[in-house]
Amino acid sequence: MMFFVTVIALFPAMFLALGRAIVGPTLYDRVLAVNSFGTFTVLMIAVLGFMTDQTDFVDIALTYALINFIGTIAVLKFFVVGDFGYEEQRDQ
Amino acid sequence: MPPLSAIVKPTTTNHQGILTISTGPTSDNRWLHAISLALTMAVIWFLLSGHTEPLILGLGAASILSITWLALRMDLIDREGHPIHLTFRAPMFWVWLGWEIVKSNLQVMKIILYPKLPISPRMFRVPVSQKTDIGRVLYANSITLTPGTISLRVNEHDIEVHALTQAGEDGLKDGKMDRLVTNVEGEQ
Amino acid sequence: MTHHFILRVITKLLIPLILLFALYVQFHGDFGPGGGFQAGVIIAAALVLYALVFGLNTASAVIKEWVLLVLIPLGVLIYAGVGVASLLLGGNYLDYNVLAHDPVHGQHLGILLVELGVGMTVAAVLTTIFFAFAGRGHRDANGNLLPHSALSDEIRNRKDGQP
Amino acid sequence: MINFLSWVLLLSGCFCVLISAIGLIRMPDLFTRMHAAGVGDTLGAILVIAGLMLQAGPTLLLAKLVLIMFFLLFTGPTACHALAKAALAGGEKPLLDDNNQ
Repeated sequence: MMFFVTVIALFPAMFLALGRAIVGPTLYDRVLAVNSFGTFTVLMIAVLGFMTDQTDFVDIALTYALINFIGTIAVLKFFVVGDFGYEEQRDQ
Repeated sequence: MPPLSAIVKPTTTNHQGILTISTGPTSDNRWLHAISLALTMAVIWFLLSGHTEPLILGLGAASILSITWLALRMDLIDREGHPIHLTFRAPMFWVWLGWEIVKSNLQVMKIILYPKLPISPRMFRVPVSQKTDIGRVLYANSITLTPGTISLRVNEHDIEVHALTQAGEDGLKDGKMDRLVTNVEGEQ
Repeated sequence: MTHHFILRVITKLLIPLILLFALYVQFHGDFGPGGGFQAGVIIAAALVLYALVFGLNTASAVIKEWVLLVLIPLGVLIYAGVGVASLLLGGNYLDYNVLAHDPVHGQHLGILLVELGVGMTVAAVLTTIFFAFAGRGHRDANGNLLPHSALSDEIRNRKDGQP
Repeated sequence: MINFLSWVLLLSGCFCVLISAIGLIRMPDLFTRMHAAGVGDTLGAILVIAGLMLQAGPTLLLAKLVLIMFFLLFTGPTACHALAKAALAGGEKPLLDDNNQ
């Protein structure tokens, strides 16, 4: 019961974050919103796992957290530097 | 079998020291750090897996050895990559930071719920007294972890901070967090 | 992004953990969700993070391209080899029961090997795709990566060229 | 008793996450939105996962939840900082109060 309530309460938050990702207005707003959406999704997956008694879901939540972080960094690097492979020279 | 230094730090002539540019300070005792990383990973492996069959344990040992090798090859293991020396002084700091996180969260939540949205965003710089990169990272991330303040740009001398309100600015400028982080970092 | 030392320190901290988690997923495929494909993807994600933060040249100096190109067919070979071995031992293709004296042990061994093959191939293929994609336009006529300095100059010029 | 505590933690965590999402919509510019997103990334995540931890009890599941929490607490601020730095480098101007510049 309590997990069900939690899942229901997480839904509007995810919709709002998604709304910010759609509205924008800048690229960075979208990345921020998608990052928040990812965090909410991690929580949602963990709670869903407890709700359905499949605690293996916790592994999936961990993976999602991981991919969320790497995705954010990748998007930022691609759009800011313009190149995935670029390495900045350290200032001497 | 090439010497270990050749495996860990390839010194090619056309890529001028590409591995040494990016990896920060080299540790004086990387082998100790490698061993302690392996032990940490063994604990985490057991916490993740919980199986005690010899097959799984053997596979775990093989995994840990190969990851340690790869991490040495990637030059990840040093005081930065595996800051085990911070753990002894850290717990009190975590507790203090947790309380700080709760307080600042409540403030920001109150601001969000106010109909008039009483924010006065500002940017300022706070000095940094840590001597190593890992200390500065700890400080900058602690600033970002407490909502109401975000670290924007970090260099050796100061951190540029974006704060939501006057209270956030004042809280940071009294320098308590800086002192505590330097304390955790210890003498280098 | 090496100048970006927050990202650098956190990445150095996280990559061993990510790899450990990937191998945990790899070897616990028969107890929970996971297995070769997922583990391969997570390993590739760790390598992609390394390449993103430390630069493609550093990453390809650590993970040589020929290693990846060996791992791809090796994984497929292991998969097919298990199938052929079970054929030779008198079962059907990929019939794990005949791999050991005891069918249960055979199942375990077969699944472990097959998943290992899948994991290898997936990790190597995804990393190769990323390296090829990230190295676009930064290779000389022979397909070798340009040295670091030339790469930086080119990007700096390109960035300056844009308003 | 544990159930009750768990209820409290989960519900207050949801409350934090919801307010964070509302702040994401309400705040006027990128940098102030980051503060709002920080609420959900820190306290929201901590509370929800703490509620789940109480339900998990002293098992290996608890260790996994601790791992998730640490992961979120390490990567959240890092991603936020990287985003802020990238936005400044990309020419975003933060909205500032007039009398404080």
